[in-house]
Amino acid sequence: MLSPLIWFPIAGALLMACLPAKLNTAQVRGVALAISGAVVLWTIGLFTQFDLSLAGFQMREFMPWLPMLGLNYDVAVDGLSLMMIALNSLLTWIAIYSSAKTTARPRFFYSLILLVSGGVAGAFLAQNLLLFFLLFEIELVPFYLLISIWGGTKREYAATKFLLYTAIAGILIFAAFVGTVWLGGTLDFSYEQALSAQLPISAQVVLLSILLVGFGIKIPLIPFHTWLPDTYVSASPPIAILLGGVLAKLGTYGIFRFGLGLFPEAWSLISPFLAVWAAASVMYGAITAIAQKDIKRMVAYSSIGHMGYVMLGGAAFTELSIVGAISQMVSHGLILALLFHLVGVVETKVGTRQLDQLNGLMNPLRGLPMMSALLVLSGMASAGIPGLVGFITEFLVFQGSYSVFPIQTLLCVVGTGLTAVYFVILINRTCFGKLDNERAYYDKVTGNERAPALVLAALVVVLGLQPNWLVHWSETTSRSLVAAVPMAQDVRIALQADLGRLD
Amino acid sequence: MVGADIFAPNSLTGSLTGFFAQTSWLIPCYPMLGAAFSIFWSPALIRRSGPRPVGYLNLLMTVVALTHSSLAFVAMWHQPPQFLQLSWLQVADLNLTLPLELSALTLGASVVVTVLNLLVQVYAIGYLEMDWGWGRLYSLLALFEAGLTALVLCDSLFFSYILLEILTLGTYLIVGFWFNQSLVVTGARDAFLTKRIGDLILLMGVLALYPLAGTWNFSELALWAETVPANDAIAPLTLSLIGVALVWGPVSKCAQFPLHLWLDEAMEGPLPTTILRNSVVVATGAWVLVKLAPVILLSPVATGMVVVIGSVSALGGSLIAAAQIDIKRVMSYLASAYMGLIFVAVGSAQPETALMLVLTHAIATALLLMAVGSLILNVVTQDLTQMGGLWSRRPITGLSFLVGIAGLVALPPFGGFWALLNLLNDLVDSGQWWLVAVVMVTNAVAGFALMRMFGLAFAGKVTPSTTRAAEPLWLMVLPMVAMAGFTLHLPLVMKQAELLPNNLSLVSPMAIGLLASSALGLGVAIAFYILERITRPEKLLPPLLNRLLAYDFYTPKVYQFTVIALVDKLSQLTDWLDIYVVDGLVNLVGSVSLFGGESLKYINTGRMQFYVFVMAAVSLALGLYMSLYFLPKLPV
Amino acid sequence: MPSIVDIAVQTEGFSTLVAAVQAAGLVEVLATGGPFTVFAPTDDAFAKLPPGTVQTLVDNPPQLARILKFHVVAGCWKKDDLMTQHELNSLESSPIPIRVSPIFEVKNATVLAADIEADNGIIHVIDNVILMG
Amino acid sequence: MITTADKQATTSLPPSNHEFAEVVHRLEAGGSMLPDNPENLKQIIGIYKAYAVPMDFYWRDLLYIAEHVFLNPLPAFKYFISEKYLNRPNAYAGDNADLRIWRGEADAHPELREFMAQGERKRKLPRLFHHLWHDRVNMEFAEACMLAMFWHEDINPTFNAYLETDEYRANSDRAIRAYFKGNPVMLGLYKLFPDMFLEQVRRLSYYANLGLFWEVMAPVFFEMSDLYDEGKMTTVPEAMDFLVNGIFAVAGRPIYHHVYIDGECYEIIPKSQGFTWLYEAALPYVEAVFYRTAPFRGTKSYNAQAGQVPADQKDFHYGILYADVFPVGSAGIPPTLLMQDMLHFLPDYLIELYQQHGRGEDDMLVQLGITFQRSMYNVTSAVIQALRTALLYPLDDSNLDHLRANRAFFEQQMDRFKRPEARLRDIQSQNYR
Repeated sequence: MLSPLIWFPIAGALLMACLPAKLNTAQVRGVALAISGAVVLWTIGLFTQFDLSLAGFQMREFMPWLPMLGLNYDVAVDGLSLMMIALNSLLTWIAIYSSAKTTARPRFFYSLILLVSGGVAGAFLAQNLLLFFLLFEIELVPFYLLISIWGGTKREYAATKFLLYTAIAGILIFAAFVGTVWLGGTLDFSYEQALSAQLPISAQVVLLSILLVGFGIKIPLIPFHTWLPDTYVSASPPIAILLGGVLAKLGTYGIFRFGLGLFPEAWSLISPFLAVWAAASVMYGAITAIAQKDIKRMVAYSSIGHMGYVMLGGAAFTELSIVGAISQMVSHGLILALLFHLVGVVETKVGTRQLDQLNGLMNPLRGLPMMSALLVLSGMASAGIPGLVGFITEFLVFQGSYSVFPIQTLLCVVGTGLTAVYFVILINRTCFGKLDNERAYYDKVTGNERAPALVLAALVVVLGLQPNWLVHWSETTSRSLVAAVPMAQDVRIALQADLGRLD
Repeated sequence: MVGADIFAPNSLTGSLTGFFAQTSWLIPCYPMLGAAFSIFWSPALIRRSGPRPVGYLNLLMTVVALTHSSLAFVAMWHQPPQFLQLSWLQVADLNLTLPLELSALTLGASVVVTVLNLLVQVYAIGYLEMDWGWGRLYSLLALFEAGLTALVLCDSLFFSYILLEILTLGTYLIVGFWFNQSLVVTGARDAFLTKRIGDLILLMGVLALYPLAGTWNFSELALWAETVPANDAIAPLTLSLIGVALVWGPVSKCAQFPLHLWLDEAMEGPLPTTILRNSVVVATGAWVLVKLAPVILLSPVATGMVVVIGSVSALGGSLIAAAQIDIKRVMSYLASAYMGLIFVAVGSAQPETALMLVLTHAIATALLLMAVGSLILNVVTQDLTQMGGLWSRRPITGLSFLVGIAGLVALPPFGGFWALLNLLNDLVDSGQWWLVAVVMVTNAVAGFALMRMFGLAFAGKVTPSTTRAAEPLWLMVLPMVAMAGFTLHLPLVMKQAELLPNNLSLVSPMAIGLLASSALGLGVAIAFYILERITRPEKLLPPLLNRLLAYDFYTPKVYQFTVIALVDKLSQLTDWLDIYVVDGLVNLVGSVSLFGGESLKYINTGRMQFYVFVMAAVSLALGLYMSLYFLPKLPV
Repeated sequence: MPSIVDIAVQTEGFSTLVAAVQAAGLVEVLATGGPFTVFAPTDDAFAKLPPGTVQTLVDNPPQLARILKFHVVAGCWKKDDLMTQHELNSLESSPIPIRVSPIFEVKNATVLAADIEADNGIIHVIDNVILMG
Repeated sequence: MITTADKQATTSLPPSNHEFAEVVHRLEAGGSMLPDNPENLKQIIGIYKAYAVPMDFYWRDLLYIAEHVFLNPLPAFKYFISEKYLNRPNAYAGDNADLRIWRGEADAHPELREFMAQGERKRKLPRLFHHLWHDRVNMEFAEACMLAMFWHEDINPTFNAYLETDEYRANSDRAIRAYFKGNPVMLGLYKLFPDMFLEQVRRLSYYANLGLFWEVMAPVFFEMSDLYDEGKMTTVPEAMDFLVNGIFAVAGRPIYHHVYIDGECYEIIPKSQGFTWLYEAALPYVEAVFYRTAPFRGTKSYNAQAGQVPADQKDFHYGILYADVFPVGSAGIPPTLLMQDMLHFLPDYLIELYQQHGRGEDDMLVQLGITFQRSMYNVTSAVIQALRTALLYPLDDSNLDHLRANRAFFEQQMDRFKRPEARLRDIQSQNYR
């Protein structure tokens, strides 16, 4: 049931690579769409098979690979993975759909995207630390190419920056994994082995910290975020969608799965740091976004802020906050993808992303009315207006975290206020105002540009009105995650003992 | 009590009308349906025909909603409130079910809302007959109708918050209706952000309240509030903080100082929406405040704040209104003023009186604004100084105007009088004399402002703008006249609804004092602007004071130099930090390139290793920092 | 001495004017009333007007009368009397600008023959039909 | 016959150094403000035709309202014009016209009848349905033009003066009493507030005024369209000259207001008042509608403190010559109603033209709006030339002072287009679509 999610896209990628060269971009794009479409359908099938009552992993698939290294092909899914898989499959399809029909070197482009999609899916399913790490690293190079070949201005710079940051992140994560296994005294990298490993808390803390920095770069959390604006802005819209919608989630997923999952005691110990860190990210991202003049950059910074909510939910690790955080990953993925797509359309039509040049796009005949309407919708969703998916997920995080970290939570609430500020700036300058008679001869928006936006918008609204369909999948998983984490004070006692033993 | 016999003979309940009560949750759905269908008339979809069908469709839906709420109202008349539960979201330990309170009060409120919507939508057909944006306008009007009816029916703080937020978005969109116009754009922005600030502070209160009270249902909150003083488990500070937080939502909704400016700017929106906004939408804040009164009254700090903010808004609002030359802005500041009085009522523990004021104010304001609209539509200006001498040719509008004034200012036997008298009596009983003064003065100044507006428009000399002025289209006159009818009959309705306490009498000192204050305000204005015996007050007042009032105490400037400046500068700062410091620290090379402005290639330069080194170092540093405490004791 | 109308009728080249005056029913006034100063457009002047102009006017006497009244001023105004005058008020009530030097002009018309005396007024012959505004 | 087009501007005047010197010289050469090229000609003639069809409804309905609906307090059906008025012979078309300008028939234009019967849905449905479906002529626009003429009180002095006379008061009094005969309520109201009713009648007089004005313009435009189709109208100046001649031909047409109450005619403004088409209708119309009107609420704030709307009516410049057409179709942009009306009746060659530019079908309203702007600059040119003919001197006048006077007149007219929002600059280029 699971392997196809990984191998079908990768096989598809190979297929794309050896498509006859005479096919034009549109046709190649069509093939890619078909493949990713199939993956989406398969994912839906997966949902039908998923057993909500099971707390642990299900549909496990195991195959020995390099046992001596403790590396095995070992995949399984739980509520957390399921959500991430769904996001990955959907956004891959969206990204391909939103890619221009005129993309240069299409076969290469689409095969890379499919490759990435498969790799990421694998990472989300991996039950083996080494396997996860490999798949995590796999997507690095394709993305480097996707950015540096099809990107916009300053793409080499951005691509390299992305490459280096992710590489560093990889190194740290690898270090942490090895450390865990090594201190655990085995050579088995399998997840449950790591789970069962009894590490002294101090060691846990160190490993967790390294892990946090590693994934923190990926998410990114401040101050490791500076690769993000450059990368997101330079990347073409579909790539930006994948980067922001899916790749960033690898970071939070990793933190939840390996940080919270493997080092619960340490987690409960340093969670106050995390909460502060999260709140700082939220505020920082929001405030910096306000100053941006380039709408794509603005959206990029908004992403930093929103990942902060996820971290807050994780830090609080109440059942509610974890469910909220997981749902927030999904909703942020959907909304960000929608925003990047719309920004992309605006840029192709109007030819600029500068706030001071954009205006009046809401005008029904000479503007981009539907895109503007959806821009308003997505902006408001991101700003957490009720009735849209952004609100309920953020609210669950807040409600879940407030009892644990009231101050940080309230700071994040302020963050949503600031989010509203910059999105209103964006909407006012872009959609409202009068058209510039010199420039307002824009092409009309094609159905191909509309469709993905409409799909995402529909999801944003439907899941906003009926959040049950979003939150229930991860409920049991969150419960078990939280159950594993002891109360902070117990940990401190244990810690004293542990340290005492050392003296 | 004749009314009781006419309404809801008990035999009926449980039967057909009972069914209507049970299905009251449908009431907000009708307008939403209309709004949804409006999409089919969006300019992108219709090319060959016009958008008007949207208007008729939504009108129909409003009629349906009105009929349903009236039937339900009849069913619930003299019945104990019933509660419906609609489960929405159940996750982890959180169970969000939407409780609806079905009572004569809530259903009566929804009848008022739907009636106003009906009239406004008819009015809009006339007022916006030249407009092509009907699709957006009517769907948004429907959204407001749905939101308002849902709000009055819903019995949960959490869902009220949700509805308020949605209405905030609605305000943004409906004020931004004429988005091609610059002031509209800024007005929409400020309205949205101001209301959002309030919403979020309210949200903080909502978050904080739940762990303590364990519920968001107003009715249960009221019960909880009674038990609180008994157990001193909760620190008064916490209660005060929560109370204060809960108050700020209503403060922004009701355009109270210091969050009042948005209402002024929202006047850029089309007038029919203004009617709705000033009469009922701002009142949503008051409604929620009333519902929250038990919780807020727990904390003297919060209560005090309510009273102070209310008084300041009442006095300041009415004074500013008296100095405006823009006819719509007179109304906007009067709305703030009357909401202020409502705040005072809540703060002095008179929720019933507050609701009564909400009702009388809504009806009278709606009428006044309809009259204003019928004026400005064909004198082609909102500038009072360019109007005059309209009475003989615009008597219907003029009369409606006068009726509106009578309904708003305390003039017996009209609604406003009884509401204010109620308020005063309680204030006197509780010996809060300075509040008595506030109410009296506000009433007098408001009377002055209104009569001044009337005088400037209808009395005096004919101006070029008013040389040619005929009553407008019947589609505007008709709702206006109907509204005037309501205003005139409101006292009877109130009597029938037993809103008027029996102890009210006209000979009590308070009644006379109140009457005197109205007479004073109106009289002075008449002397100034209708008889024109005395030179205009703006000549008598010191110019500074005059400007201070005319420009709303320069609140825009104040905002500019405080909040806005702060956020702006802060964002500039962080942006700078982000580019030059953070990025610079984390990668010096990057910073070099950003200073240099041109992009650079790391590959095949020696910088690469150095760059990696810096990266690693920083990451390590943070890792160390986070595990500093444990590092020395590592078991390795 | 003949009246304004008589002169117009007797003189060559005023047939259109005469017809118009009759159509407008102003004969009586111009024959007996007065004294008037009449700026009399020649037939050529009327001919200069685009086709249909005169026809429509003739079909609508009141309107025609109004145009004609614009050519008539109360009182006797000889060229010499007009030296100091910059404009005269016509019977139609709108003013007629007058210039005497270098050449005798009435609005945008030039006077072909000035100071033709009638017993109830003065006639100045002009080469354009003058119009209000 | 005035044919200014083939005349040469005399070279004895030094070139003008006005901002719009080029245009001034063109006018002096007997040209139009709109550059003369085949595409402009095609555009303006096509739009004249598309404009004339709804105009044929406008004038009939305006007169129907002024003469029959009169003071109906609930005129819900004022746009449901009676068959009688659809058949009412246009005074300038048909066999027994006072002056036959259009060779076509005198009753309602066939395309108009078809549209009224079937609408754009191309289905024979009850009139009420078409009305509610907004598949109809936007009569509101015509009324807005009327209101513009009505409200700008300084542009029609003679006519307005008469509206204040006792004679007018007496005339309307008779009509009002007759109309409300046996209706004590309204008669009572009339007793209480006579001025309210009187003001309504004044507005109705303007209904009649505008109706009579447009009754002329419709056949003029139809004839131009026919001439173009027959290849007899080949340049923009020719089109302008045709308008100039038209203006003169009907200048003397009486402007009046009659009301018909159960068969009897009440002359509120009798023809004998001598009000003429040129002075009491055409010129005020051009001033009120082309130049002034009132700011669209979607583009200007009425906030008194913002001061975006000038205090003096003379400073109003929001007419079609100044309007920004790009936002057409969105909220608060009244011209959309007219553009929509013309959209139904575009000749094929214009549709073809619009398909080739911009978004084709999607922004046709804007494209035809800009065409309309061009065409109205041509009409305004005709008015300017007509005034020049009436009040000043021939273009080929030998007297230099006369030419100077002409130049001064033209330049003074152009001064009104110096305002930044004026579109005279834009229409000089074909890229403005």
